[in-house]
Amino acid sequence: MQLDQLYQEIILDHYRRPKGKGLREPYGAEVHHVNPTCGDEITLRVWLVGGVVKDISYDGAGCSISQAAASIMYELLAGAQLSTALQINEVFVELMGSRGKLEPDEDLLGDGVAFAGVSKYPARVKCALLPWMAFKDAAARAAASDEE
Amino acid sequence: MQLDQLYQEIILDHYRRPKGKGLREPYGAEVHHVNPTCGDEITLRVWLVGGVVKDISYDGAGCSISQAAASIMYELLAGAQLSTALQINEVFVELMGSRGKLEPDEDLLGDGVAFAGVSKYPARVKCALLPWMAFKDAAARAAASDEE
Amino acid sequence: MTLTIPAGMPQYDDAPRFDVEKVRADFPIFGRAVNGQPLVYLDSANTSQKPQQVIDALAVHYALHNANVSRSVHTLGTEATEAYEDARAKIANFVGAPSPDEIVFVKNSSEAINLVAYAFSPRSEDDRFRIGPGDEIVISEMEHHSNIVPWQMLAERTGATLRWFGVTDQGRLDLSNLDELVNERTKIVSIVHMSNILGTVNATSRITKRAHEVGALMMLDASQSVPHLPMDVVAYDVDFIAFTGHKMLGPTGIGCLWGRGELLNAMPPFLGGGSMIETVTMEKTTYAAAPARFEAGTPPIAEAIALGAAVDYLTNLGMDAVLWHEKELTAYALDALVTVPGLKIYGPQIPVGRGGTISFSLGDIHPHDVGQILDADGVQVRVGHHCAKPTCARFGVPAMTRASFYVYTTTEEIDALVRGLEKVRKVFG
Amino acid sequence: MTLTIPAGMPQYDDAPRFDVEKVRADFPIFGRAVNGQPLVYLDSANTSQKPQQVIDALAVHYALHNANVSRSVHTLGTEATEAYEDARAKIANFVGAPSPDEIVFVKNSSEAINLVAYAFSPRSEDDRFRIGPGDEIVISEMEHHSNIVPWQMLAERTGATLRWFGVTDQGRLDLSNLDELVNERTKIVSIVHMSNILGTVNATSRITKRAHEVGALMMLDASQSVPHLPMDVVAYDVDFIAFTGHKMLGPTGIGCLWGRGELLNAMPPFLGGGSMIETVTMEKTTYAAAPARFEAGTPPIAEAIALGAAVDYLTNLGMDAVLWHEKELTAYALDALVTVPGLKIYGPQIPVGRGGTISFSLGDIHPHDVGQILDADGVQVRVGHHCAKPTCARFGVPAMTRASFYVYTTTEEIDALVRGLEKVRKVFG
Ligand SMILES: Cc1ncc(COP(=O)(O)O)c(C=O)c1O
Ligand SMILES: Cc1ncc(COP(=O)(O)O)c(C=O)c1O
Repeated sequence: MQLDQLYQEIILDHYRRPKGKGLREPYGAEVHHVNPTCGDEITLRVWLVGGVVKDISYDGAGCSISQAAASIMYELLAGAQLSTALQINEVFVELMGSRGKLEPDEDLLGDGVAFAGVSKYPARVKCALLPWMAFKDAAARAAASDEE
Repeated sequence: MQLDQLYQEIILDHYRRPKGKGLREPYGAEVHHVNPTCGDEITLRVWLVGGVVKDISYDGAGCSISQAAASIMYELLAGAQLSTALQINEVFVELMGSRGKLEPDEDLLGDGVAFAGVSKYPARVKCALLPWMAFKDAAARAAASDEE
Repeated sequence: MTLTIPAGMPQYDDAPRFDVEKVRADFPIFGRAVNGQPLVYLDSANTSQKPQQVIDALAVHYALHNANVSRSVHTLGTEATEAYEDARAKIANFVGAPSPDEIVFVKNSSEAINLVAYAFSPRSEDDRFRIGPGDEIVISEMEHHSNIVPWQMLAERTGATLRWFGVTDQGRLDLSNLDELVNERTKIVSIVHMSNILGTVNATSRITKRAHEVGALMMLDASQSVPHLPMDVVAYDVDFIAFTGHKMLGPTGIGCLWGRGELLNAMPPFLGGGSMIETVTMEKTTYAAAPARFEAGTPPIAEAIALGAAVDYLTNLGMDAVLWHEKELTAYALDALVTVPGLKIYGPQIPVGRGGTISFSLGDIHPHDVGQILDADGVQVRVGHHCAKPTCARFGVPAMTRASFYVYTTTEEIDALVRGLEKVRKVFG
Repeated sequence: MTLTIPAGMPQYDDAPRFDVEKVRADFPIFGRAVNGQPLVYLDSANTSQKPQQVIDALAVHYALHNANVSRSVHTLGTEATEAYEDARAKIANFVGAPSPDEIVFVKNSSEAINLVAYAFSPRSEDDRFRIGPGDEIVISEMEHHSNIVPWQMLAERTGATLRWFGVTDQGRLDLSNLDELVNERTKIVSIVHMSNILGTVNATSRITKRAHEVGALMMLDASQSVPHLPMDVVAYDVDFIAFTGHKMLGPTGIGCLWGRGELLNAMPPFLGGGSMIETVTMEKTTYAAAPARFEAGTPPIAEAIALGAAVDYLTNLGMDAVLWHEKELTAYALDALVTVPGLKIYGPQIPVGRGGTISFSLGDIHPHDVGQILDADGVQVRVGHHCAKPTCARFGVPAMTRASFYVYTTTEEIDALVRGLEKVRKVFG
């Protein structure tokens, strides 16, 4: 196993200095997701205004991979159009299912390309997906109440 | 496998011309026993008077081994003292558990010695024991109401 | 009787085939003798023999990849988890399940049926699983005990009524009262797909249609059909099927429940424990989605992987070829058995709408005695009530003798059976 | 800390021993590498590795003696039935059961516990198993989910109340409120014998005494103790124990419930189906005596036989020797782990009243990350909640890292763990 494929510098940086962490107001929807096999948890809030992701705020307990995934997700999706955010979400999920066989799209994923290595470790894919799945869920709920 | 150890002439004779078969009155207790693995059944009645087994009558569906066992049992136990009958019963049960390693007591068991061969076939031991177990059960119940 | 097929229908030569001698070479047990005779194994409806490929799958797993699943980040655990989930996907594919998540690993068919029966209760939040006095459960008179007792127990627990289809003299389901039997009060219909005693393969579409018409669920006990014919749960349009590893070249200790995903996720958990939870506090537990919800504790890991290998083996042969192989054997055997004086077959007498499982009596000779004499010649048949006492009762006998075939069975083995039966007649005639 | 034993007590040199290198040679998996490193398997509390003897028992059974049990008169069926029942007798003997009929084969520990939980109902004819609102069930805060969820489900079904012992800071059961907690309303007390997360071996006699005093039944979840120490159900004076094959050198797909014969026969059936019946009509079924009553359908035949081989293997080593081997390893590991800066052990810190299962945290580093770095060096530990979320919650952490030992574990492997932890600190420090 090449550990450095998994624990790339980018990932460790985001883990040590997570972006956007902490629960903030206002928000349109809050969700709580759990990884039942390891017990990791995330609480995540999404604030949508007129189809724009105004804020994503989150807190929880998790390993370096899930923490870094949340931080990178915040960087990529906060401030984006919801449709773009969901598209990036989809591309990220696809990357995580690729078992290291997909060339990641740096334009779309930014620092997220560092996760290409994670996709080779099936046991860790769920860690990386935890915040992204929570976002998808929260965004759908927030969209339902986004009035504009 | 030596089939002729299992299907000795004595056994086949008793099977073809069973002694004492049919349900008769009077009787002190009636029991119904089943071999759950193969579905064989026996209904058996015991008539006890003053500690003597006056009659054993029986009917049921079963293979040659269980039918012959009932017939031989009738010959040996009907008319005997209950205590003797139970003693013979015990010796027969012991023989059936012997896996062919016991020299059977001809004085006590009469034609029953033919069953030494059956004890080598674990799957058939239950067949041979069906009527003997039914007798033990019925005798205990009949004894409870044997007023003398 | 010989099997003639009208022109225009697929002929035997068009049928997919495999080389039975090559198949037999994969099964180490055929190298052994029984009572000094070559083994003639005619008891596959009871349990099948195992090819070396399946035995090796077990041995290799334990020797090189053994670990618990779904719980570890370590390499062994990851290997074991992937192999376990790959097996689930293979098996899903084998029965045409739309998603691997619709396959629940259980210990045998019996557990699968019990799992569904225990999902019904008076407290159910989902109307489809709410049951009580006045509600009805429908089975048939040709069921294996494993598709009778769980429903009797459910009826007893809840006050619901158990009802059943009768069986015709030809050994077919009597559907004449279908519309009355399956009605607005019916909650579930659970029917054997292929009878383990009569060999009948039941045509299910009328029953399924009627069940769904009245809003009842439809389950097939496919323990005897999944091993022997191509199964497609979507085409059959049923809600649940149960099947069992050991009858389809796989190991003991594993069976499967397939259920429509939406239904499985509407069902309450059955066994509680590790791996079926989402989160646990001392006060309250929330449950994982199916299939995990129904897989409490350490599952049959090696068994699932080996069942995957068995499914590979069958897929390689082709289930169409398996079906044809057994159809030919059945036609041959029916022809051969009627030549034995005093022999009476229970169940369909023609090789149509039936599988390669034939039960019979031989005059008044008790099946135990038949089986014993055959065993002396190495011929292994099952005798007794075959866990289907009501079917025996329907035909007025306490027990039957049964010969059953599988991918490795040959016509020579059927000849050996017929020769053995002649010997039985001599000893007991 | 080193283990010192007062003079007059048995000294280490008196202790029964075995040659761990010879033991390792029996386990083929130690021939493989993980990530280019020798395999260091420290996850035996999750599942144990298997000796060649057990793998061979499976392979030989399938290759030569495979048949269904209890149903055939044929030779293969007789061989399989005898091997299956012999295994039951061996296992009964291994735990000191007075009769083989007191061993019920199930699929894992979880099923065994559920089986007992489902025996309780408001409809029970036997007072001991009748339960409803006002009645109480007692467990503890250090249980595996498999000894929590079945009782929560029972409480929910019946309106009974679930109560539990707390856990002290040292990771021991808090018995200070024993007399209040276990009282006239208590129907059953079910307690883990050895914790799979803290390693604690619970002293059970005070609890058992109190349970019986108030007329409650007493069950031990012995999943982690039967593999690691001599068990005698009569000496422990309990009513039920549950244990599981895969943690004691045996295969997956099999576990055992031991229960007092009289109790088992007072319990209603759980799963309905073939082989658990006495007689069946469509209207009514009567049930066989235990253990058959609880073994519906085809049981894990090969698995039982292989578990018998595992028990032979352990008996050959001697369970006293197994206990001492693990005591020495535990003492060594506790000494070694406290040298790692930032490492905190959960559970007893001394090698007394505990087994060879040690859970810990390493500063703020998440167990997932600890496990991953260790895996890169071939060291396999478990990380997560260990199916004991309430215990994690009790100690204020969502997850722990756990190393656990067995008969094949060496002190060199513990050294490899400690080296690996240094590396973890470097990457995440
Ligand atoms: C203490 C304890 N109880 C119960 C279980 C459940 O055993 P199984 O997974 O074999 O059902 C385990 C292991 O997973 C355990 O460690
Ligand atoms: C038709 C049918 N249903 C159910 C079963 C039960 O399967 P198992 O014994 O694997 O639970 C069997 C076989 O025994 C069967 O033939």
